Amino acid sequence: MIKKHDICRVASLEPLAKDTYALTLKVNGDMLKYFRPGQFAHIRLPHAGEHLLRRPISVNTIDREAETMRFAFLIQGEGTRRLSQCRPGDELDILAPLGQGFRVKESHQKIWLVGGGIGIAPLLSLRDTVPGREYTAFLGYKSREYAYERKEFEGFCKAVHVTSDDGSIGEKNFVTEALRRELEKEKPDVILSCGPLPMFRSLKRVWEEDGRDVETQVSMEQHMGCGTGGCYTCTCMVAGAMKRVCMDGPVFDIREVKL
Amino acid sequence: MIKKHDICRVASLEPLAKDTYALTLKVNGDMLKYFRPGQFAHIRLPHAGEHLLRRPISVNTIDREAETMRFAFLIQGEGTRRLSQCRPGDELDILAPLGQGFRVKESHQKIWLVGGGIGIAPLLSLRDTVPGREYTAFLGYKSREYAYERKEFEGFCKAVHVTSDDGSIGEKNFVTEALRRELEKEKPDVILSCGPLPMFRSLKRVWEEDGRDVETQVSMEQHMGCGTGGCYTCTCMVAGAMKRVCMDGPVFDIREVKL
Amino acid sequence: MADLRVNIAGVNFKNPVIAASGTFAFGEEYAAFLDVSALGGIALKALTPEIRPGNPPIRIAETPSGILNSVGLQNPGVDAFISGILPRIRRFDTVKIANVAGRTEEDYYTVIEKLNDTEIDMFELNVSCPNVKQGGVTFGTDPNSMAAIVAGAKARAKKPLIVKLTPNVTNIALMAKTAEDAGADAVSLVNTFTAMAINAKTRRPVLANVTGGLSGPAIKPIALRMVHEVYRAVSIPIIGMGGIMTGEDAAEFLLAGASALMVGTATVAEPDAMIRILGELNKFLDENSAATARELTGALEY
Amino acid sequence: MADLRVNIAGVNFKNPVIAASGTFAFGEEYAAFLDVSALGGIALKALTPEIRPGNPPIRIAETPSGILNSVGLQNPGVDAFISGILPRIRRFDTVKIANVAGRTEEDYYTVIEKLNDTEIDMFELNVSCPNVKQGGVTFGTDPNSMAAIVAGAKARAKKPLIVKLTPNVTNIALMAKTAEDAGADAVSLVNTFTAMAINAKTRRPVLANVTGGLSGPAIKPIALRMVHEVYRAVSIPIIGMGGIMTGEDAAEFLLAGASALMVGTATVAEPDAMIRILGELNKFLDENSAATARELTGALEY
Ligand SMILES: Cc1cc2nc3c(=O)[nH]c(=O)nc-3n(C[C@H](O)[C@H](O)[C@H](O)COP(=O)(O)OP(=O)(O)OC[C@H]3O[C@@H](n4cnc5c(N)ncnc54)[C@H](O)[C@@H]3O)c2cc1C
Ligand SMILES: Cc1cc2nc3c(=O)[nH]c(=O)nc-3n(C[C@H](O)[C@H](O)[C@H](O)COP(=O)(O)OP(=O)(O)OC[C@H]3O[C@@H](n4cnc5c(N)ncnc54)[C@H](O)[C@@H]3O)c2cc1C
Ligand SMILES: Cc1cc2nc3c(=O)[nH]c(=O)nc-3n(C[C@H](O)[C@H](O)[C@H](O)COP(=O)(O)O)c2cc1C
Ligand SMILES: Cc1cc2nc3c(=O)[nH]c(=O)nc-3n(C[C@H](O)[C@H](O)[C@H](O)COP(=O)(O)O)c2cc1C
Ligand code: FES
Ligand code: FES
Repeated sequence: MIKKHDICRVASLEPLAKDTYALTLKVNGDMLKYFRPGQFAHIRLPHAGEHLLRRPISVNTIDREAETMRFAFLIQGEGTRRLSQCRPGDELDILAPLGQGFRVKESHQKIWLVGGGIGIAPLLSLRDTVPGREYTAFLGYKSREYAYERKEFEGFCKAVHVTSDDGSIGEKNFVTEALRRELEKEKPDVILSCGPLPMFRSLKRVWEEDGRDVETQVSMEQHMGCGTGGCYTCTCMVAGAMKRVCMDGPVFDIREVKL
Repeated sequence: MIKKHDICRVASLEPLAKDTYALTLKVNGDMLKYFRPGQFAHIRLPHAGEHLLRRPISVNTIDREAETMRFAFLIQGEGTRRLSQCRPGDELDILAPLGQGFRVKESHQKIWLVGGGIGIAPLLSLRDTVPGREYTAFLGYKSREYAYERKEFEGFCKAVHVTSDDGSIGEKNFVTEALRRELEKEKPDVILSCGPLPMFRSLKRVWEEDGRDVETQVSMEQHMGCGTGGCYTCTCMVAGAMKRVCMDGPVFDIREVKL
Repeated sequence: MADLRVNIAGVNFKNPVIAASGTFAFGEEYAAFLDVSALGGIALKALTPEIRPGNPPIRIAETPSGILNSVGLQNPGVDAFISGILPRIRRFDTVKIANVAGRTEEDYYTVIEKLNDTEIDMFELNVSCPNVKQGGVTFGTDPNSMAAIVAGAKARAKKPLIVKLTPNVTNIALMAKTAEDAGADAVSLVNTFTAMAINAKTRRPVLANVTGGLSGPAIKPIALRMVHEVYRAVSIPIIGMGGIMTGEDAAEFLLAGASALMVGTATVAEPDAMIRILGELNKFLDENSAATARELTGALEY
Repeated sequence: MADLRVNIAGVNFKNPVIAASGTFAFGEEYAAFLDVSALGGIALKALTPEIRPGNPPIRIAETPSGILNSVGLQNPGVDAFISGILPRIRRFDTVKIANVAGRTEEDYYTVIEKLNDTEIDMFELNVSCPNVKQGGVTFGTDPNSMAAIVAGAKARAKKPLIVKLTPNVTNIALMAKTAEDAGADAVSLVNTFTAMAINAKTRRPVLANVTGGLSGPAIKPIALRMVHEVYRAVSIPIIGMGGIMTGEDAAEFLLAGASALMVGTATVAEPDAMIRILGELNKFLDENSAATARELTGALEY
């Protein structure tokens, strides 16, 4: 049996931007061996006490040599607040890697990454797992204070388009409008995207209008129980059937998933 | 309003004996000002989470100058286990001092202290609060490994009689039998006692047979809710009425309390 | 600073936070920890015609996010209350609610009649205590008994009558409607859930009484659902409770349909919890642009 | 190493730990986390005659020491189960219990009849799901409907019939006795408590379905009390559940009267929880000099 459930030690916790943190865990080899970009970990809270549910957090980067997994997260409520208080040496109970992740094929040479807010985080894992492709990134931030990891994308992408809601970093625009502009010029082999639902709805419009032939994969969020396919609480409608985000997703084809 | 509810910082936590720890808290002046021996603190667990109830722990020693209160406790379950993991600098939410404590009068010049197991702890607070009396201590331990604070009693008592269940420290005897032997020789002005219920039952027999005229006060334990007199869950029968251990006690007269 | 005032059955409360019966004794003990007059009201410990010793200890147990109690209505009796305690708690400037209990219908009526001409502001008919073998809870689980005792109490009461409902029923909306139809001026819910804790090592129940009443955050989701159901079934005001520990919990009960709140277990855990909850509720209203606590009542959108 | 074997209605279980319906899907998903054949049994996800999409999301919420779910019986339908899933889970050497659900009595009978000649070992009649608007829970709250559907199911079932009871009733002992008298071979309890969570800031229920079912340690004290009450009322075996997270919790349910246990929420929190619980139960029995799990059943002293 692959060891997907383990107690992992916190290697570091650093602030990345306003309310945004990077958590690095020392993990076991099994967790990295079959890891695919877009997969997530299901993290039990420290001193969980009355909090029974884990919190799903996408893998941000991995380091197979150092045997670490890094997560980037935004404080939303009690769970992410507690994670932001971890200290090196603390132990966390995690399930990883979970889900199917992005389905990157040989034919996907020109890959466009479209991320919004904390949804940018999982896209960085492409760098560590699928090197040697031609990447372009579209990163949408709320504002400069919330911007994180832009440098990392610049490190492996041919071009990085940054937008923000208030223009305090990059151009003042929706990230999907920046995408539209580039789609009008050329088409990638695949678009991989992660972000909030309203962004996906805009993305779908842009895709319908300017990218119908481009395979587009979106990574969905849903409130989760088990994370392992057992409880059927994390569903979304995909091609007319209720699918589990944790097991059948979180990545679905934009043509099939109901947004 | 006297500040009886406060967040206090852990000054130190040291092992005293097997499963037995001393916890020293830095407390506010109000908590010490009106402190009487035999009173207790009601301690919220660290990371209390699903644990709603505080744990009552008697005050072991106080230091008015350093503004500290010390507690000695034995690991019984989850609550005391967590307290044993406190580290200096941690914060604890406490209510103190609670209860009536021992009623020491001017006429009580010759005071005999009778303690069993972890019940020995509150008796040491007499040293810090009612100095200048003639003290004799009877300390009953389970065995040498569980023995703690004997030295401290030797420091302020005229005589210290130590017993243990297995004879590994002091004489192999019930502490109440050591008391009986001394009572046959002389009588104190008052006996102050704390220990488990079976010890109190023996104490009562000894008192009936050899000490009927000696005022004897016993400090009772009961499972508690509020600790502040509001919930009436901590009762014991005293002189035919249901009294609250937290507020009317924990110390009661051996003539009145139903053991 | 939102307007926190509420009115229940004609009685004005300076705010909606009321001490739940049985967790605040008669209020006196708490003067050392908080300004009792800052509370909306206090529901006093249950009163019966005669002195009652209650159940034997152990009477309390800790459960995950909850507590079990089996106090069993220990109280000094209504006469001793009137002569000994009431004069001392007169000084608290807050709504005083007498929690009325007993074994028989007559017991309830006796307590009400004795308190009718005192400065007690309201009655809370405790037909829901799970810790007494006879009486009490049966009135609260059977619609016919409920109708009879509420009508009887209403006919005698010279103050507004709140009926406190038990959650240990199949259909709490039906029980609330029954109370309303029989003349209740308000309902309060929930009382505790009958439950038990077992010490596996000793193979014995933790409580001497075997079963007790479960309260605290553990039951909050069920209590919220019940308040919501009752809100849709009756038009008299609802006092909601069950695991309120924070101002946000309080807001949830208002949204579900409560006009005021009672706080029990939180006080057991932290003597001055109600003052903290009041502050948090105030802050919550301000931050969520609500000018009054009243406007939250039943404002759940769905 | 205590003897963990138990027998329920003639079916042998290698140990008393059974996956609770709806929390372990059809078992397959868990092969990555534990040896499914090490479990006493698995209660499969509820099956209805037709495919059902279930309720819209959000379907889960966290509450203090509990969780709320409103899955609403999503399942592929009994035919797709028989042809597609059953052949794949054949390999698990453990007792397979089909959880039978539906809107009408006929729905239940259809599912039973279709499964009668498969390798399913037992039926669990789910008359207690709080997440479906019609059917389901009404059978479980009304004694007459309960008697009718249990008798009907029993007449058709070729395998032992467990009836799963809802805790949302005034008198669960009465419902258990009704099931026993109508022919049930065993009862399992408790299903979830109807409950709700509110997001005070958005003023909306957290669950799209408004209400959901509460499970987990929060309800353990009520579940234990109910198992204890049912144990005194019936003579058929009881499968106990509600918040079992540790081996000691499991022992408490046995002492209260259960012959076997189901574990749901613990698996949601930790996929391999049942294996841990089994180990802890074994250790508990050894340390407390019990040679068998069976001898704990109903051994509460009081
Ligand atoms: C597959 C997946 C990957 C994710 N990756 C990341 C990531 O890399 N970085 C990041 O910051 N966030 C990520 N999220 C969102 C993250 O899980 C939530 O922000 C987090 O669970 C909120 O928990 P909380 O206790 O802080 O907030 P609260 O709002 O207090 O949470 C209450 C409950 O709601 C659930 N919940 C609330 N918001 C969400 C949400 N958006 N999605 C799922 N459950 C939610 C929580 O899990 C919890 O059970 C991801 C979500 C999913 C489903
Ligand atoms: C007035 C008073 C003074 C005390 N002073 C001391 C002291 O100085 N040192 C010390 O070691 N212990 C003392 N105790 C006992 C101490 O409170 C318990 O050992 C402790 O509460 C056990 O908690 P736990 O979580 O470790 O054990 P668990 O057994 O897991 O506790 C479960 C529950 O039972 C309650 N409980 C269990 N045993 C007792 C008990 N004996 N008395 C009251 N409640 C209990 C706990 O508070 C908790 O609510 C005192 C008790 C009282 C009433
Ligand atoms: C220790 C204790 C004693 C109680 N005594 C009474 C009582 O005498 N009368 C009554 O109506 N309710 C009594 N209750 C129930 C509470 O008033 C309240 O209904 C219940 O605890 C739920 O609220 P909570 O979760 O805020 O505690 C008691 C509760 C506790 C915890
Ligand atoms: C996500 C989820 C889905 C459930 N689905 C079902 C179901 O389909 N059929 C059923 O009889 N019970 C269902 N239940 C109830 C459980 O089987 C069990 O009765 C309940 O959760 C109490 O046990 P627990 O506290 O161990 O979870 C479900 C529970 C959960 C948490
Ligand atoms: S979270 Fe349980 S099936 Fe997805
Ligand atoms: S513990 Fe509440 S009255 Fe004593």
